[in-house]
Amino acid sequence: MSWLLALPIVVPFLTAVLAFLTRQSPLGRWISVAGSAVLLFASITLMNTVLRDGVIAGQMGGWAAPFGITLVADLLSAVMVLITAIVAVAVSIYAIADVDEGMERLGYHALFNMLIAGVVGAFITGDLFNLYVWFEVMLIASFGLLVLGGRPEQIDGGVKYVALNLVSTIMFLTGIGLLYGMTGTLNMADLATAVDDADQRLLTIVAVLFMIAFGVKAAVFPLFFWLPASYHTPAFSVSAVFAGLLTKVGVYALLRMFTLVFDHDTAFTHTILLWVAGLTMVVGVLGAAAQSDMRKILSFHIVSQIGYMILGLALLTPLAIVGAVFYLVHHIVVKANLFLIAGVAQRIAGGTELSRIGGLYKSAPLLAVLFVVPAFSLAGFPPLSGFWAKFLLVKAALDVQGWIIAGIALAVGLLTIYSMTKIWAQAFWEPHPDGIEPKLSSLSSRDRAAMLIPIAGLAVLTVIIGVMPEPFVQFAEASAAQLLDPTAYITAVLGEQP
Amino acid sequence: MEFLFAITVGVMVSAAVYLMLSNNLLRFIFGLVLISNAANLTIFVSGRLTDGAPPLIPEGADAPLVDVANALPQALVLTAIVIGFGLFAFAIVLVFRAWTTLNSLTPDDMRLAEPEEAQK
Amino acid sequence: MNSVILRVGTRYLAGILLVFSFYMMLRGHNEPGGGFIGGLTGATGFVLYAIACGTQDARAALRVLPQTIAMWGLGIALLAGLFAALFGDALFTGQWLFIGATESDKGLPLSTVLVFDIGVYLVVFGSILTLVFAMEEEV
Amino acid sequence: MAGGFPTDTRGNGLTGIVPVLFAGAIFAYFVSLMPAIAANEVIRVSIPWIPSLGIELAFLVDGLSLTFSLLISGIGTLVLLYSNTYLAGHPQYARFALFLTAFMLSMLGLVLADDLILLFVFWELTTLTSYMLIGFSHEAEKSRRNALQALFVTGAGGLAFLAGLILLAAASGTTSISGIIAQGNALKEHAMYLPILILLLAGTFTKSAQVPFHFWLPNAMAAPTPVSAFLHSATMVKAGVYVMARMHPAMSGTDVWLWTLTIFGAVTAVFASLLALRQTDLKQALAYTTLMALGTLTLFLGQESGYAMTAFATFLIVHSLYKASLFLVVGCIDLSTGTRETDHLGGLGRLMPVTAVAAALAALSMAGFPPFLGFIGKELKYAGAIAVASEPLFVAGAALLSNALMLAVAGVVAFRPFWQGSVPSGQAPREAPWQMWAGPIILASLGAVFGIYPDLLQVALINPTVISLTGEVGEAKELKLWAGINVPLFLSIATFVLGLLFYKFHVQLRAKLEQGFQAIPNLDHGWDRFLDGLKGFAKWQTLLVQNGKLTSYLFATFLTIAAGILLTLLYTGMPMIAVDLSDVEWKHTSIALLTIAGALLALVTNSRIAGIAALGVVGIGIALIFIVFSAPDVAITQLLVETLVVVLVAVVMLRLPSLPKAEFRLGHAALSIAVGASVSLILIAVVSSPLDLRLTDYFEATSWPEAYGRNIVNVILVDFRALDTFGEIAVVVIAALSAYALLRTTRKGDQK
Repeated sequence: MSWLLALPIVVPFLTAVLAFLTRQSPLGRWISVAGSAVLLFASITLMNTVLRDGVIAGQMGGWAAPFGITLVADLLSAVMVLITAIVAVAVSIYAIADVDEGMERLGYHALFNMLIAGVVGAFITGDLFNLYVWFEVMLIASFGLLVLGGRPEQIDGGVKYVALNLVSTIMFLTGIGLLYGMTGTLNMADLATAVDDADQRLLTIVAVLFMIAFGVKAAVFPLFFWLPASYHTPAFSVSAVFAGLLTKVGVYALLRMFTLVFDHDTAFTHTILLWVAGLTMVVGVLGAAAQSDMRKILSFHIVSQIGYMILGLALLTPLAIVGAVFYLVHHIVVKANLFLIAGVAQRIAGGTELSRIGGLYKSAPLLAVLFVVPAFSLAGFPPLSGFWAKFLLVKAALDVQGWIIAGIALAVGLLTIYSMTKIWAQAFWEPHPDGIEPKLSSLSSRDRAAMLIPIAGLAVLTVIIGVMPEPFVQFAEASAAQLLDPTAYITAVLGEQP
Repeated sequence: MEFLFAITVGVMVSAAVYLMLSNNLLRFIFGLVLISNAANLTIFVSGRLTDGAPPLIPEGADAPLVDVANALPQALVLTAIVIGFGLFAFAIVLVFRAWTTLNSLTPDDMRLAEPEEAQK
Repeated sequence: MNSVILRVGTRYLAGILLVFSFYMMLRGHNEPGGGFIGGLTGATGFVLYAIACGTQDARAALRVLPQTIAMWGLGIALLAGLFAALFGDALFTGQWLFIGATESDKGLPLSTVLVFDIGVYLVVFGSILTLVFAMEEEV
Repeated sequence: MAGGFPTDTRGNGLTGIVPVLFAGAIFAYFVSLMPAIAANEVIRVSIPWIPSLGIELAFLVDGLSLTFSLLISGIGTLVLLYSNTYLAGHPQYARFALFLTAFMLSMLGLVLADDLILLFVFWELTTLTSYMLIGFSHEAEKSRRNALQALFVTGAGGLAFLAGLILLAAASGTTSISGIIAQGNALKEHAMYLPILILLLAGTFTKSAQVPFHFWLPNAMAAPTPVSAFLHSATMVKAGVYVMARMHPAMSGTDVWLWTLTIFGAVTAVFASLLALRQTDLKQALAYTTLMALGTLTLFLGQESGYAMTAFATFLIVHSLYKASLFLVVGCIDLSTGTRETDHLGGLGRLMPVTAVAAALAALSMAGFPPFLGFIGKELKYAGAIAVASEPLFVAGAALLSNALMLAVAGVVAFRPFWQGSVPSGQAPREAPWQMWAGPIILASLGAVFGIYPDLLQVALINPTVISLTGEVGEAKELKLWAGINVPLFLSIATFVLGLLFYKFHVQLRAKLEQGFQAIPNLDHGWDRFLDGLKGFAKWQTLLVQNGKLTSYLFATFLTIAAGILLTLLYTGMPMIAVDLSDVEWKHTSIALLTIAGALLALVTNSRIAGIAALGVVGIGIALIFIVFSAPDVAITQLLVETLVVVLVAVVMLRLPSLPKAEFRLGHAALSIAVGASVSLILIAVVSSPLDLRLTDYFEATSWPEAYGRNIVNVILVDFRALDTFGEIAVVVIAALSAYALLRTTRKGDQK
């Protein structure tokens, strides 16, 4: 059982080591693809086991919780690991076409797999300090990937990204120290009960500290600046994996900590989250409306969409959490895909700045189809995945008479449509300003396959979630039930409590 | 005595924040070093302070014979120091790189990723 | 720095530091020390060497790329953790072999925990040198 | 397009034919359902879709949905046939046919859906597919703008609609539409009735282009003409009308329903008729008559009487037939002559006789002359209007005015180009190929056939539809050409007289209208201003929050931290704090002071060297704290790391410019102090209560017996928490690799 939990962390690390040692040859990229495939296999097995047996926990080093480090997977963790693996497979294939040999020699594949390892570790650990460690693994790997290539705007974006994320990291570390000082434990399941004995006033303050630290990671208002400052600068595979996964780790951490540990004064903490959710949605989507570069638009939309997920957490009803979980999964697939598509647009049309490209609809209809699916899913058009995600959250808000927040969520959806059609109208419909006709056939057949297969795969997934949402909704329901009643989680980690 | 060092932490954090806000990457680095140290010290102080009793088990004994210092925060701080060093090393190289590429150490003047004309 | 004496001196000093660093690592389980402190000490030796004789010489003396050493270290540390799988234990469960153990004495302990600490040593050693060499060469 | 008809009238091969056959088969299928529906049966199929949300893939065929389905698939078939020639050889015809077919299917799904959410799915699909169709000539700026406008306006309504549907489902406890209708008056008495109504109408009014949301519809003319024909006759704009009709049994009968629909409908009908007369472009004129029809249909739905319902059902069919027909005729004229301007057209009747006949038949139906179905529709309209108990004059007046204007427009569109004036020089019009006149002729003839034999329609469609609308059998009124000498007949006569007058003086009227409308704000320009305003606001806001300056970002972040902690403190009240200074020795104080001094020196210095030295002092101070408080491993590590830090800073610093003189900033200082003070305060509060040492106790007890190590800290690192340490060394490796990569790409970059 414990190996089932350990494997999703071990596999990408082993892949990273092997890919680094073979970085001078093309073997490295195939090792990366193979490693991602094994990770996918491991995470499917993990998911199956969690579906069958409920929450599972493994004590690393064989030391009983709460003394050693516990890895634990409930449905949320399992699905996050699974979706991470899916993105990893997609991006590692895409990288064959997107990442040049210079970047490979500098260890792109190693950094990429370490990033995946950090993300998976963050999703699967049941120990707060260990969560910090995985955050750092992820963070430092993202630093490296962000500036790999060394173009000046990457450095500029990198400075802002690094500076603000370091502040968040240090806040998180400080918070862990303080929480340990109050409870004497680091195990998250143990914390869930240990916080009851702590000074509740102090606990609320520390909760806010964690909220801010995770808020930076999740890129919520008013802490998101690093994201639009940097996400449009690195290689496309990198920004795809960032866009899909990194902020979600912050959302995951919020979701985990604010259902498991910090649920003592939800009237206060979750009201703050509600405000944050509303402001994040609005500010993010307006930010997107102001942009004219495909990747910048998409970056601001990440911010806006994070607001939806926080909304689910803030409302804290079963349906709202269902919506948040559904949104989380849907958004990773869709957003990573849109960045991958932007990469293709860059390659064949010569950029991502909307005023300088065009004509993709006419001469690259396949790409147009592949764009329409995630773009209109993001905008919440049925029957694509994003519609159900939004539907669940709006319904959850209306169910608790949250008229204003429901109105905001809907209006933001409209502005999302606006941005997506802006990309569509300018990059796809409008003729190319230089009169060229961008064609997919201008790519080598290897590059074409490497880029389009992952895009098509993710698009198919989006459609499947949209057309057959029932299993996903059921899953999200089960997952929300586990989050709202953490008894099973705590029992799995600590055993039966007296 | 935890009180004393809690105040020390506060002063370090204040100085660090001010330095980080100074719009100069070198001062930012100074602030970063200070605030990392402050965070480590926070963990250490949170685990309570014990003077003169390292958490070692003497030969022949199965457990420490006296009340020794709390070992767990020490291990955490050790990990945090090393991680902090890793982050710092990258940050200083990045600052160096920013200087050689952008020829500036004032981050507010770095407008390549978010150019001003695009926002007008 | 063209002083021959300095160069010869540093060479010896580096050797001593290297030996001392192993000692620091090995004693770590029972007394202050350990892989990290050991690795840092060992790296310091080579840093001095590089400062005195140039990174070219230091790289030559090292024979292997420092980042490769670091990555091997990570691999070794991981394998130390994976070793437990052979015995059906969880990741990073310590596996011990006591050579010549008697009733009163546990003998010479060999363990995956030690292997792990060696991994830590190599990572720290390799990483610091990667960083310092590159900085020396660029700056 | 000005080059006349396509020379190759075979169309687009299989790509052209298959969709026609497909749509035809669907039409045939719905025809086969007619006997059952005529016998007042209701066919319902449902399979579970999302059981956990109670959403089903449920479809229902009754009078209302069958009427719509027949119109959609029938007109769809003819439009596809027409398009195949109209766009023969167009390089993107496959996409066109795909979108048009998808649009048709979405529309069918919409009218057949018996589940609120399923209905919304199709609702949005019609929005999406129509967006693709309106923007079909995508290389023209205008097409893109108008497509976006349609999408945005109907999309905005659609979101309100969604909220309404969610509330409706919550209020009824089911998403099944037939289930909701079966609940009778329950909905009208529900506390949420009014919000639900407003939200639903927001959706239907935008989709059905009621004033003041009407401006997108004439712009949707940017689509190729067959698309306009389809959009305006049976689909898209009728979707809103359909939903109001569908919800009629459950929601009508209240005052707000009555007045909202009546007023919006009447205003739209009159306003649109006036606008229609003003147009000189045939397509635009027709577009505004669509608005008039939609207004009229909405007006009827406001009522409850059997007359109004029968009139609704009849006019729905009448309008679809003549509107599709006329649009297709306009397409023929356009291709044939290269223009759609009334002033540049004339004398086409002899050159395009078949088209002219089709146009005439359709126009007569539109104008409401006997023996056309339009006449019956108009009679029923007046009968329905008079049946309105509350304000018959208002409703009948609005109907009279709009009908008369309609007659005039029918003349302008379908009479004048064919039978007045002569062909202007430079045009060489000829008859359209059969694929293009077949549709108009068939549709226009049906208007005459049903007019002469109204019973055909009565039994098959009108009666079942009225049952759907009222929920009761036997409410439908009889369709007949001659209803005796009664008020509607007089009104009809008045309509003819007034209408002919309007037609005769339409050129003069147009000029007057032109002046009149100058005074009314143009919502189409308003749209541009709205969009500009939105962009401007977005830019302003983004410039405010995302200004590209790291210092602002950091300031905001730290401000959030300080405000977050301090405001929370206000909310919670001060936590318990115990200050115990009894065990402080002078060495503790001096180490603390040393560290503080180092930090302050780093703060104030303008010298790089002093800064590095200050960091060194802080590092040593911290190391001393670790030594004094029994942490030898940490102390050694701290010293080694601190040395490296100082070395790295020093190495890099040599290459960097010296520090600028520090400027004092009060705001920064206040914020810094606030952050520092809050951290201190929390830390003091944390250490004020005793620490639970269970973990440490366990480590002390098991470190040697079970993990064979005497240095507890090291045992924790390599055994108890080995996974942390593994992650930690991974960070070190990655940091080294990343820094290395960063330095190496520098060199590569510099070489360029």
